[in-house]
Order: sequence, then C-alpha cells, then structure tokens
Amino acid sequence: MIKKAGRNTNFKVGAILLCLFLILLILSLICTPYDPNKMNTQAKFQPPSFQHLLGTDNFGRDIFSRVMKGAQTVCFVGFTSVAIGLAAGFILGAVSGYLGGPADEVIMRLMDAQMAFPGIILALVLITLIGPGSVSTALALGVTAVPRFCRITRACFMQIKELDYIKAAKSRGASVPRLIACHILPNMLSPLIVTATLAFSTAILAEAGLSYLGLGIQPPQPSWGKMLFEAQAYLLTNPWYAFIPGCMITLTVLGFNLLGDGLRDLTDTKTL
Amino acid sequence: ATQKEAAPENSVPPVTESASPSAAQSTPASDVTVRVALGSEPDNLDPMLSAATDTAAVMMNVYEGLMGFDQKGDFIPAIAQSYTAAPDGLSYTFTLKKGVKFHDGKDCTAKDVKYTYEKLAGLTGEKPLNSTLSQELVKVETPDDYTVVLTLKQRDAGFMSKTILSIEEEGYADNSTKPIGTGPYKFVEYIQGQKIVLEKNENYSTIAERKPTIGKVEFVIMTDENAKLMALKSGNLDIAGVSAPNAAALGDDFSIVQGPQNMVQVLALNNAVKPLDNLKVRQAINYAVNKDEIIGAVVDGKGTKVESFLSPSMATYYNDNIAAYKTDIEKAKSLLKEAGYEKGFDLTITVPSNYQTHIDTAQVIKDQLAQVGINVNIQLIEWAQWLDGVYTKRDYQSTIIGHSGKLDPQDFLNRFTSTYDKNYFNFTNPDYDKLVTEAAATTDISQRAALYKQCQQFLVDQAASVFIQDPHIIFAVSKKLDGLQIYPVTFFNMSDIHVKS
Amino acid sequence: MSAVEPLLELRDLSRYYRVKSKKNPFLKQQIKAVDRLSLSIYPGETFGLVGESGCGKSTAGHVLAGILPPTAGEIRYGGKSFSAMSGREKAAARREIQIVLQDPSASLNPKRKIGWIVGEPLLINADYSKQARQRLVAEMLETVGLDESCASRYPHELSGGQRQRVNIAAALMLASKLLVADEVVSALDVSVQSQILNLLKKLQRTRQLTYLFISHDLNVVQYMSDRLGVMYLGRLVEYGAVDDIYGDARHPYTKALLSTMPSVADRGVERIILEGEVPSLLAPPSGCAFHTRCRQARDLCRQTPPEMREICRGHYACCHFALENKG
Amino acid sequence: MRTAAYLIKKLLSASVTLAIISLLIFGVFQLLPGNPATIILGVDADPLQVQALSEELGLDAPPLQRYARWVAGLFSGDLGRSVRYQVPVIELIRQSLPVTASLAALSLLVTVALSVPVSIYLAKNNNKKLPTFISALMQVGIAVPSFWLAILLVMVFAVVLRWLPSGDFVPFSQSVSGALRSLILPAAAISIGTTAVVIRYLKNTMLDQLSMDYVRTARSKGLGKNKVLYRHVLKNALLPAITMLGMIAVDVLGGSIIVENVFNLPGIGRLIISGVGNRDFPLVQGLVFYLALTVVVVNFVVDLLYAAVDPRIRLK
Amino acid sequence: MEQLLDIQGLSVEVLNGGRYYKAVEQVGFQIGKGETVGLVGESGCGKSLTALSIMGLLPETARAGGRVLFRGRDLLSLTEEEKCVFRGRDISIVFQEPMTALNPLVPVGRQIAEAFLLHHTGSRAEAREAAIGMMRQVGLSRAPSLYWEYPHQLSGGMKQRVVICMALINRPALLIADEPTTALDVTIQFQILELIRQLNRTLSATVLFISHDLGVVKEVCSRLLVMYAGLIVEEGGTEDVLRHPMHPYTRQLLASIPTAQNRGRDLYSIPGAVAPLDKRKPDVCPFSDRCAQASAVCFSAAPALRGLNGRRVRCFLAGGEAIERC
Ligand SMILES: Nc1ncnc2c1ncn2[C@@H]1O[C@H](COP(=O)(O)OP(=O)(O)OP(=O)(O)O)[C@@H](O)[C@H]1O
Ligand SMILES: Nc1ncnc2c1ncn2[C@@H]1O[C@H](COP(=O)(O)OP(=O)(O)OP(=O)(O)O)[C@@H](O)[C@H]1O
Ligand SMILES: [Mg+2]
Ligand SMILES: [Mg+2]
Ligand code: NI
Repeated sequence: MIKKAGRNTNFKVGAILLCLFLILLILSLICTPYDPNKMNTQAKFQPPSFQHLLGTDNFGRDIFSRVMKGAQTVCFVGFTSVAIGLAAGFILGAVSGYLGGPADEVIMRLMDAQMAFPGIILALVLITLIGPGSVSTALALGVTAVPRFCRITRACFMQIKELDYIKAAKSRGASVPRLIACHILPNMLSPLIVTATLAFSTAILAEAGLSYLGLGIQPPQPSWGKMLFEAQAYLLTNPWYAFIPGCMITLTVLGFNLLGDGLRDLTDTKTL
Repeated sequence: ATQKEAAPENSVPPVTESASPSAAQSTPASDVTVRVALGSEPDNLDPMLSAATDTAAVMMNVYEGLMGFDQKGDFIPAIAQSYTAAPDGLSYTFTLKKGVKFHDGKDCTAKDVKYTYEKLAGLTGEKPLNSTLSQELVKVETPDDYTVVLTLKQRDAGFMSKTILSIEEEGYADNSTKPIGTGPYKFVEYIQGQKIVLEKNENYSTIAERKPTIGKVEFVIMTDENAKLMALKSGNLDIAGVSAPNAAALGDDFSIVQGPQNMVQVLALNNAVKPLDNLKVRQAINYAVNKDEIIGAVVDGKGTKVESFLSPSMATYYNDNIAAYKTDIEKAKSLLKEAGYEKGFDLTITVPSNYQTHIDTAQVIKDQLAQVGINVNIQLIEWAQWLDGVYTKRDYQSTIIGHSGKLDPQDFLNRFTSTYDKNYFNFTNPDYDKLVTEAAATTDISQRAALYKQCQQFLVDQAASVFIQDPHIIFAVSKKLDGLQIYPVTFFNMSDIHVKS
Repeated sequence: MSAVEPLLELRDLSRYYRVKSKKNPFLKQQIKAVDRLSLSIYPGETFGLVGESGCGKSTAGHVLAGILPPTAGEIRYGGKSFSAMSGREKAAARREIQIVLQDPSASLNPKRKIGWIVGEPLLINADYSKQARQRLVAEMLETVGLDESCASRYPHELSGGQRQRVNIAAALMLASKLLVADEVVSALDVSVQSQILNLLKKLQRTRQLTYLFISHDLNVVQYMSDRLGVMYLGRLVEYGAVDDIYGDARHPYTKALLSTMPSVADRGVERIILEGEVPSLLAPPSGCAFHTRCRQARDLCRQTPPEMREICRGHYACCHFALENKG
Repeated sequence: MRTAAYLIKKLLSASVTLAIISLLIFGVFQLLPGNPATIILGVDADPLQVQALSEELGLDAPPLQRYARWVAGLFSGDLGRSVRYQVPVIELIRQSLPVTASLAALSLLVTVALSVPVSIYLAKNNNKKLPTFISALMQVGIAVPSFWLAILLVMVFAVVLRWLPSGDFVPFSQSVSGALRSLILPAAAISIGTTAVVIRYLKNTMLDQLSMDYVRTARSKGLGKNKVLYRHVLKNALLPAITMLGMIAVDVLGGSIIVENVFNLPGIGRLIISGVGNRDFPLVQGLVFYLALTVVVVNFVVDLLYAAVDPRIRLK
Repeated sequence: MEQLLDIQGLSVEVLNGGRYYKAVEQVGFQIGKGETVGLVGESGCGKSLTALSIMGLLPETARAGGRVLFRGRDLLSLTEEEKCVFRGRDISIVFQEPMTALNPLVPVGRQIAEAFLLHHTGSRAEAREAAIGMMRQVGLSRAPSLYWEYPHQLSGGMKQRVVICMALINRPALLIADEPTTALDVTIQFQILELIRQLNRTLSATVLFISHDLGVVKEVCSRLLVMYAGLIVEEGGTEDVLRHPMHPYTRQLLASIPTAQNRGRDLYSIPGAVAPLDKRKPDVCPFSDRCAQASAVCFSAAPALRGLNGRRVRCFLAGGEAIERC
C-alpha cells in the first residue's frame, strides 16, 4: 500500500501540497509574523518584501499573516462542513441503503430535491436564514454536501450488505448495529474518505463562491475566499493581492483533489 | 428661488481631472449610443410610486418638475417659468412655460400639474402617495391653463423641494410601464434585470441648456463592481460610477469625474440600547474614531470629512464651525472609565453585505475602537435583513450606512426627531424636536440656516452617532465623451453629456 | 435409521424473493427460489444437496442458517419447531446451526484480522475475557490446521484454502452441531479441495458434526455425503442414500446429471445430453418443472405436477414415472 | 406498456421531488426576514408608498393562502407575478431563459466536445508524459475558484487582448455571432471545471472498460487496439457517462449563477440571486421550480436515453 | 502428423511490484494438425499466460520470450499489424468467462459477423449468412433471430456457444479453449464439451484445451500436458497419463480427486500450495517442497524435461520403481 502510494503521482503531489497546508496551519496556530487584523493605513499595498513577505493589503495588514490565519478558517469551514455532511449523509444513506423500501424512496426523493437545485443557492438561502459567519457558512455548506455522502453511503450499504461476510456475520447472530459498525463501516471507509477529501475541496471553493456573493465569513476574520473577493477591487492596481489568496485556494483545493483521486486509485473505489 | 452662498472651503466642487469640460464645442451625435452603468434595479418607473435614488437619477431625464435644480442644488425653472410665494408663505403661484410638450405630443398645462399634485397629496380621495404633501397641501387651483396655485396648511420652508416632483400627464395611467414625461429623453424600453433605454427627445424645449445631444442612452443594470470595471475596460460601458481604488486603475481611456454627492456616511448608534444609551460612551466612540484615517484607507482619500448629519455640499446649512470631536484616544478612555466601562465592552456593528465601502469602514473602525478597549464584532447581513431588522425594527447596536441627500436639509435632520418614522437611531430629545420644527417653519434662509446649524451642534453634543464622511461619487467617463456633471441629488443628467470632437 | 430422531426437519419450507417486475415497475413478482422443501437430516450424517446453478441450494442453506427468514413452512430443530421456541432457545439453536459460504475470499471481512474474525462469534454470543477468547481462537485455528501466526494476518494474505479453513473455524467457534457447507470447495483447486474435504471429514468425526453439504460437483458430493437430495428449479426432485441415487436414479434429471458428470475414472454409462437451459424461475413451467428438458415428458408431465414417491426405503423421487424408470 | 409504466413511475417520482422542492422554498421564505415592499423602495421610501406597495403586492394575505394561490396558479400554467419586477414570472423566465439556456447548452457542448476526444487520448496514452501533464492541467482547472477564473478570463481575453466582449448578452435575434461571442468566455469559465470532471470520469471508465474481458475477446478476433477502442470500448464507456449528464446539468446551472454575475449576463442565475435578495417569493419559487424541472427533465431524458442506448435496460 | 504449432522454450515474465517474475518457463510442445491437446494444472501455474502468448495478447505488464512457431513462422516476432491478421483467422481463442466475454451493447450476431468481416472481403449480408450458418453449426437453434439479440438475453451456455462461433467462423487452424466450461453448469459443460469433440471430428479443428479439471480434459483430449508452477512437468497420451502417471505431481493430483472408490477413506492431499511467483526457486525441482517422494537430489538441482517411454516428464525420480505407488 505504501509502496503503491509512493508510485501514485496524484497521491504524492496531493500529499505534499497538503503537508505544506498543514505546516502553514500549525505555524499559524503558534504565531503569525504580524497580527493578521492589525491595520496600518500608512502602509497599504506594500509590495512583497522581507518585512512583509507577501506585501500588505488595502488596510496595510500583512497579507502573509492573513493567509496563515486564513488557513485556520479554511480548515474550520472545511472540517465542520464535511463533518456535518458526512454525519447527516451517512445516517440518511445508511437508513436508505440498509432498509430500502419506502424509507429509501422518501430519502432519495429528498436528496433528489436537494440535488435538483444548485448548492450555492441552497447555501445562500440557508446563510440568509441563520445569519452569516464561519459557523453558519460551515453549516450551510455541510447541508449542501449531504446528498453526496448520502448517495455514496447508500450505494456502499446496498453493495456490502449483500456480501458473503455480512451473511456469515448474520448467521453468527450479529445484530444490525454490530453489522454496521464492525463490518459495513470499515469496508466503506475508503470511499467515504475519498468523498470527504473531495468534499473538503468543494467546501473551500464554495466558501469562495459565497464570499463573492457577499456572504460567508465575517470580516475582518481572514478567509481566503473573502480575501480573494476583496482583492478583486484592486485587480488592476495591485494584482498580487488577488493572486495570493487565489493561489492558496487553488493549491489547497488541488491538494485535496489530487489526494482524493490518489486515494481513489489506491483503494480502487468508485465515487463521483 | 433659494440662493446659495459662497461655497464653503471644505466642500469640494466637482472636478474633472482630465480634459476641461469647457471644451463645449461638442459634436451632436444623434446616432451615438452611450452606455451608463446603473447600480440597482429600478423600483418603479412611475415617479409617483418610485422612491429609489437610482431610479430617479435615470427618470429625471424623462420627467421634469415645476422646478429643476442645478449642480449647486439651486432651483431653476423647468416646466414653471416663474413662481411667487405669498408673503404668509401659505400659497405658491406658478406660471407655466408655453409649448412644453409631453412625449406623446400633448401639451403640458396646468391641469397636468393639478392632476399630479392632487394625486400625490391624496386630494382626489384616493390614498395619498406623498406623506409630506398629504399633510401640507390643502388645495391646487388652476386659474388658467398656464397658472397653478398651490395652497399649504402651514408655512414650510422646505416646500420648494417638493416643486421638483415629476409632472405626469393627466389621465395617463401607464407610467409604470411606458413612462411619458416632458424631459429631454424619451423612454424606449425597460428590460427587467438588464437595461433601461432612452432616446433623444427632438422636440425638447423646456430648459434651453438641457437640449440633448446624445441620440440614445442605455442604462445597463450592473450590480457587480467587477463586471462594471471589466465592461469599462473592454469598452462595453461609457460611463460608470466606480470605487476609489478602481478609479486610479482605469488608465488613459477614461477621465475621472468626482465630487461630494450630498451623502453622509454614518456609524449609526442605537441610542436606546446599552451601553450606547450612555452619552459618555457615545462620546468616547466619537473620540476614538479617526475619520481621516477612514477616508484615507477606505476611499483612497476621495471623501469629504463631515462633522454632523449634513453633507458639506449643502453649503448654506452645513455648520462648518461645529465643535467637533477631535480624535483623542486618552479622552475616549477616560470617558469610558467615567461611564463605568473601563474594561471596554463588546459592540456589534451590523453592516449590509452589499456595500463594500461600509464593510471596509467597519473594519477600520473595529481597529480604531480596539485601541480604547471596545471589542467590535462585525456582522454582515443581507440588505433585506438590514432593512427589516435594523432600519424598520431597530433591532441592532450599531450600523454603518450612507444617507443620500435631498435638496432640503430638513430631509436629513428630521431623521433624528422622535416622531420620525424611520428614526432608527432611537434618538429622542424634545429640545431637538422643537428646534427642527421651528427651522422647518422658518422661511428666512439665514435664520433657517442658523437653526439647522444649531440642530447639527445639538446632534454632535449628544453624540447621537458618528458622522463620518461624504464619500465622493466617482465616475469613469469614456474619453470620447465629455461634460458629465455631478448633482447634489443623484442625477445622470444626460443632457450634459456630449461627444468630444 | 428411522429410529433416530432427525436433528433437523424441514417441512414445506419455502423462500420466495420479491423482485420488481421487469415489465411493469409498479408490480412485484415472486421468485420461488425454494418451494415446499421437505427433508430430514439426522445427527452425524452428511446430507448432500446438488443441482444446477440457480436452483435454490444456497437459498435453502441461507434460510437454515438464519440469514434469510423463510417465507413459509416449518423448520424443526432437535424435534422442536422454530416457531414454537422461546427467544433463548431459538438463539441457542441458531448458534448450533452454522454456515460456511462458497467464496472463501468474499466471506471474510477484508478489513479484519483472522483472529478477530474467528473470535467474533464469541464476541457476539458469549462473555469471554480477551485472553480466553484468544486462547479459544488459537485452539480453533489449530483444529482446522492453521498456524497460530495466522491470527494476526489479514484475509488477503492467506491462500484460498487457508481462507476456507478460517471460515470453517469461525463457524465452529460456537460449538455448532449442524454445519451448512455451501459450495465450500467449488472455488478451490483439486489439491486444496482434498485438504478441505479431509478436514471436514476429520471434524465430523471428532466433533460429531452434521453437515448439509451443498455442491454442484457430483464427484465431491458422492464422496462426502451419506444421503443426497437433488434440486431442480427450487424443488427437491429426488433424495435418498447416495448409493441408491448414484446406483439407481429414478428422476430423469438426476439421471442426466449423473451421466454428464466428468470423471477421471472410466464409467461406461450412456450419456444423456440435456437440451437447452434451466427455465426461468419467474415463469416456471407448468406441471412437472422438468418437462421442458425431459426426453420422457408426456402430456401428463405438462399438466400435473408429480408427487414425491418412495422408491425404496428412504429413497424418494418426484416423477410420474419414477417407479418405471428403473436402471 | 413497459415504457409507459416506466415513464409514469419516473414522472411520479419527479413530481414528488418537485413538490418537496416547492414546499421547501415556501417554508424558507416564510422564515426569511424582510419585507419586499421595504426592499424595493429602499431607505428613502415614504411610509405611504411602502404601504401602498404592500397592499398592491398582496403581501398582507396569510402565507398559506399565498402559497395556495401560487400552487393553484401553477396548475393553470401561471407562475404568478414577480413582486420586484411587477411582471409575470413567466415573462421574466422567457426573457432570461435564452441566456441561461444558450450558456448552459454551449457549456455542455464544449464539455462534451472536449472531454470525449481528450479522454480517449488520455486513456490510450495512460502514464505517458504529455497526457499526465494534460491531466494535471485539468486538475488545476477544477481547483480555481470559478469567479476568479471568470475574472481572469475576462482580464486576458476581453481587457488585454480585446478578442471577446467582457459580458453583456447580445440576443440571438440581434446577432448570432454576437451572441456566441458574448457567450464564449462565460461558457469557458463554466466548462473548464465540468470538462475536467468529465474527462477524469471518462478516462477512468475507459480504462476500466479496456480491462474488460470483451475487449480481449474482440482483440482475439483480430481487431487492432484502436479499432477495439472505437468500435467497442467507446460506446461502453460513454454509456455510464450519460448518467453524468444530469449532474453536469446541475453543475452548469450552478456555475452559471456566479458566472452570470461576473459577466453581467441577464440570465436565470442572476435573477435568482436578486429574487432571494428581494424576497421575491413568486420569482424565486418560479425560477427554482423551473430549474428543478429542468434538472428533473434532464435526468428523465438521461434515464430514457440510457434505456434507449443500453439494451440491457431496454430489453430486460 | 503435420506440425501445426511448435513452441520452443517459451517463457513469460510478468511485472509484479516493479519486478519481472518468470510465470512461465521453458515451455515447449508441439501440436499436430487435428489433434486435441489438453493443458492442465493448478490455478496460477501459467496456463492462461501460455495461451495468451500464443495469441500475442499478453497484458502490457507481461512479456514473452522463446519461440512460438506456427506453420514455421515465429509468432512472437510479428508486428502488431501482422498479429492482427493471424489472430482470429489462423488461431482463435475461447475464454473462460462467457458472461463477460461479449460486448454487452452489440448484438451477438454482429459480433460474430465482425470476426468474419475482419478476415474476409465480403458484404455485411454475406457475413451475416456466414454467422448464421456457423451459429447453426454450434447448435444454436433459431439462429436468425438470435443474431439480433444482445448478450444479456442469452444464457451462459448460449453465450459460450456464441464465443465459440466467433472463434470458429474463419475456420482457424488452431482453436485454443482456455477453461471454456469452468464457469458453466455440469449439464451445460457437457454440451460444450460435446460440441468441441464434434467440431474436432467434423471440421477437424485442432484444439488446445486448457483446464484444471482432469476429468474434463479426459473427455476431449487425446494428449495431455501437465503444468506446474510455470513448467511443463509431464506430457503424454491422456489415457496413458491418467492411468500411469509418471510425475509425482500428476500422481498425487489424481489421488486427491474424490471418487466413488475412495469414499469413506481420507483423500490423498498434497501438502501446502503452489509457491507464489516471488517465492519460486529456479534451481530446484519446483514440486520438491510439496512432494512426498522428494529426495535430496530434488532439492539440489532443477530437473529437465526428459523423454521416457514416448512420454516426457520433468522429474529425477520418474522411471524408478520406488515411487510407483504413493
Ligand atoms: N436476493 C435475491 N433477490 C432476488 N432473487 C434472488 C436473490 N438471491 C437469489 N435469487 C434467485 O433465487 C434463485 C436461487 O438462488 P440460489 O442462490 O439459492 O441458487 P443456487 O442453487 O445456490 O445457485 P448457485 O449454484 O449459482 O450458487 C436464483 O434464480 C436467483 O436468481
Ligand atoms: N497481468 C499480470 N500481471 C501480473 N501477474 C500476472 C498477470 N497475469 C498472470 N499473472 C500471474 O502469472 C501466474 C500465472 O497466471 P495464469 O493466468 O497463466 O494462470 P492459470 O494457470 O491460467 O490459472 P487459472 O487456472 O487461475 O486461470 C499467476 O501467478 C498470476 O498471478
Ligand atoms: Mg449458491
Ligand atoms: Mg487461466
Ligand atoms: Ni433408514
């Protein structure tokens, strides 16, 4: 497995990118070169220099520090939303896939309904409803991710529950919770992990999209999406300001995507 | 008509940074189409039903009032040739110009004026559409086809600002869909979500200097700042309001026209909630906020600092000798200490998410207030929620918003009176109410101005809110066009525009 | 033989699957995978069950092992009907009936170590300390001829034969009495197959096990079983002692089956080539289900389903002409 | 008979889906704070105007009644009147549909036209340098935030090179080439992501198919590698990709929302955003309903298509 | 007898974890025209790789060495284009799994006709005629309507017939059948075996029949090759080999088959299992680790395939009396 991973370019590059992301994240938890929210209106739009590695923004805040701090936001939104989507999607998918019949029908119709209109609209409405902020952004994105997890869980359940080792466990008297916890779950872990990895990158992109629509993370909390959006106003005068968060998003999303693809290849699971 | 005195020092006159506007030797270009960005969807094309400034800015090309106004905010004759006010101030007699025609070719006469005003004031028995007029206007008489007499219930010095209301054709009911006015431009079409198209009114005669030259104008509805910028850059737009940072970046293809827009950006404090109900706290906030820094950081210096709830562009009424708060952190801290908030407190600034300027301002203020120990929490909410929660329900601590101006100071200052419907500041002070009422009834300009100046000082003393700046309106104008003027009330006066030779 | 009480008795046991009709998605159709199966299995014997693919052998085994509930009919275990048992008794009976499934690789959870898999039945059904469990697992692994080190390995690290041993070990963990062996050697090579068959024989001797031995390999069934049942399209068509059936099959299907059985030894029997394929269970033929492929079929066969007839003691066949079909 | 029953079943589940959607939207709108009349008229509104407008909009009626009215209207083919624009919703859809529809169609076309040949190429040359590079490029394409990508596209092609307009839709009726020109960049912005996703999927299914037994059988007949690919593998690989069409349709519609804003295209997506902002219940309900209907119909068509192409479904 | 296929020193190496392992070694045998030769051995001993290397259809991760002479031409040295020409025309193959061997989206008849058109210049109608004719010949009744049916509509046995049809439509000189009946039921298996026998008789098709089931091979083949761990360990006439196996492996294999005779007794069982590719030792007798008779010499060197009484065997001990019974 490890050997195979070493030969999978997707996995390798993805892992490297994510390691970089993690290093940035951990460093940001320890300290940042400047207070990411400290303004210095005298020193706005300083180009990258030794003092400000990535320059300063329109309020003279150190972009590098904000990028670092933004990694935390990305991480929070990503993890929370994936956790929410995963938890809800798993439960629904499990019920749907294990029971089948009317429960399955109802849940699948609900999922269809949600899939039938664009996630960004759903997130938009949800955030409007519960108010903006990183928590509600994560929640809204989590909700939009539910069908994805629900479907994969359902598919896995339907597939695995017919397998011989489930039958064998059943004949030995295993209860349904036990079947799920000890037999089905461990075997659907890889598609779930792959889906979660890919959902993570979707969440990062969706956060940026929401920022573009004026919602999402509350300023001045740094978030890459918000930074990118704010930087658009200075695209012509100070292009590097937009370039940095854009690249951060792209690289992180790329990292997660590649990792997810790599994992998919390595574990040979089929997900969309 | 009202006369403005010499422009005060701190009001910045409209400046055209590029070619001089006096190069008036313009080529009439009937086949030119000028595309102007419009920041929001029109609310209603019928001026009687419309309240949005952007809509009016467009439709004032189509409609005209008895009077018009110029760049300085002075009233100029429009449909009315002249007027006289009765000495007791209770009636106004307007003599109309002859030969003014609606776009459908009908003459504009006194009966149209009567129809308009009676409808607005609800004198016909229907529901009134304008609350001021419904309270003030008693009757409208037309001694002859070209004379109109408006009779008021009480003296109102601000009545002149009601003379610019658009005159609509009597009996014509389709103004919402197919507006017909007397203005220099005729309405062609409105495609929801896309654009309003106007074309030159060849027969226009009302105001000589407003004879149109541009053949066709398209007001393109563009809500996205970047889309606007890109459209300008790629030549899809000719005129657009742009943000300060973008103005600098547009380069040589555009000239930049900027100036104060008679707007006050305010950090509105809810005077009814803790701890903002404490005068000392409000004063402390005023001391802590550094307006110059905000102007520098947020609008790139393209704003005029204001000290009261009135824009300096209302030169006559603006109190430029106001005893204002000079930024003073120590003072602010000691005030907070006196108020019992030595350790500071949490303050939520609720900001509508669609105004980047206000969001940026909030960020700077957060930074500034942090120095005196006030921990600001910025809460972005959707515009609809802002209107509902903050503006209507007054359920907030503080907010940042811009109030755009009317031609009369009353419209600004009565927002703080306790009876005013949308006094979302929750500022109540009987003395202030009295002052405003008194000023409204005073017809003498200088006396009136003195009273309003007193009002302003009052608001400052009470630290009713933090009055920040009049952010300049900045237009990028294609180099092939010329002549754009800025008015104290948002107005895309297309008659000013001409093609450069 | 009849003096002994049967360990397991099936009375008209049926298992139907409901599947969506392919013609009309609103309708459900029934597949009678096992239809009124009646047989007895005596303690200590090996009862073989043969038949072509899809005839319902596995389904019957699954119903016995409690993987699937029966649609109708009765299962009596140790003289008592399942439906009459208390929950506790039922659970005890279930523990005594265990199943080993066909595919040695698919029937082991790939994410669990062998030790865990073998010990799982204990984990579910009894309260043992971890040490005790490990000891029992080690003992059991030894019993089935596996190295103790296997306990810490994953299924994919074992060979097919070893995996099948693990399956058997897990099934025996609960001191089961009746083992349903569903095609346990079909996926294995001859050399490995003989190892497993030997193991099964040994276990039967040492543990007094009773087997329901399902297979489609007639050689293996003949070798393993004491008695034998032949299934066709969900029904039992013939059963009896192995020698009776191999020596004197009375159902034409059994005859054909036996005659086509490839063998390394020379057998001078006439070959009966069955024409065509097994009909669909969705639309089973009327009358005798075998009439579509039967050379002897007459009108009677097409109309009336035959009854099970006794040929000689303990040898039954379900054919209208069972008695005439001698030799 | 078979097909009819299949159709009816699909239709039933589709209508359930639509009913759920409509109820959800309605519920959400009841919870959203904000009054359309205030929003339309803004800060400077006269209270009298607000009241007049509220009455005119029929906003005073109890919510359930409004919903019932909406549903009743639906059955008579009337989606109601937009609160904000004061025109029938159907009229607005009629205006904006051509934009979104042509944008979606173009994006879909680009996606299909690009992904099929590229994925064939990638599948044929798995593990070689250039194909790996193309794959990597596609990955980057997915990873770029869509609005940033859109803006960058405009910067390069509209602002710097001036090859294409930066936005603003030219109706087809006015100029077909103009319309196409105005759609190229937005369609590119949308389809880069979807193309990458489809290529990834197609390539994988193609590789899967190439390892299938029937390929070996076909080769053993004497078919060359390429012939096997085109004659046998392609059809089998495209088949599962058909089911992706439904998903891509959702993606494309979702993508068009942001892209329409960046390019200032007067399409459905922009209308929806403004509808939510303006609490324009009939409009949003109508549009989302319309979108969902489109998606449901697309999925329906996909199902039929699948059934038509795949004999296993068609003839079973 | 005329030599049709002459394999000399064929070896196949497969890529496994970045390394090449020899999965087939020094395989050499001849097939005469009209012969039916059986190739038996346990799973993983390299039967399929041998067959695939004859066809030139080895997976990309495998490579073949040695010579495969077909009518005197070395097939291994042909270019891909040349291979395409002989494949399906001179040599055809039938694979194990009939369920997946057909393209599910193409009517079965078309798939047969395609094989015809690849090697004949004829119209589609002619191809169809030929296909239907062939379908009749392999015992597919109602051939004309079957022509337009899709694989999923056919049962396993019918599909296998279709595959055989496809393999035979160009009257190839050699038919390789790689476990064609393993996935089928006994009754169907018998039908297919009967068909192959009959084809051999009527069309005098030469058949290389691969199986792991000695009973099945006995049904169809006149000559037998036994493979173990990539090597041919014994060769001879079927009856001969089955009655008097010379290699311990063959003998032990036969002893472990359950039959009526050994009922009630334990079966003989060969201990252990075939060594996986990476654990094979090239310099000892490959069967030494499982062989009951193995002596010191077996662990010291690898035996060569040597002729013995008109048969060939790869064992040091074969021919001696000590090992006649096990
Ligand atoms: N879960 C299921 N749903 C519907 N039909 C089923 C299901 N499982 C089995 N069947 C059908 O029931 C019939 C009997 O199946 P079963 O698995 O018992 O056969 P079998 O004799 O064990 O065959 P094999 O030798 O192939 O294992 C078959 O026709 C099969 O298609
Ligand atoms: N493409 C491949 N890559 C790596 N190893 C392979 C490949 N194909 C076959 N092998 C290995 O080569 C050996 C021989 O394989 P082959 O398929 O020839 O066996 P076989 O005798 O046909 O077995 P079976 O009876 O299972 O079909 C096996 O150990 C197998 O694991
Ligand atoms: Mg079975
Ligand atoms: Mg093989
Ligand atoms: Ni008896």
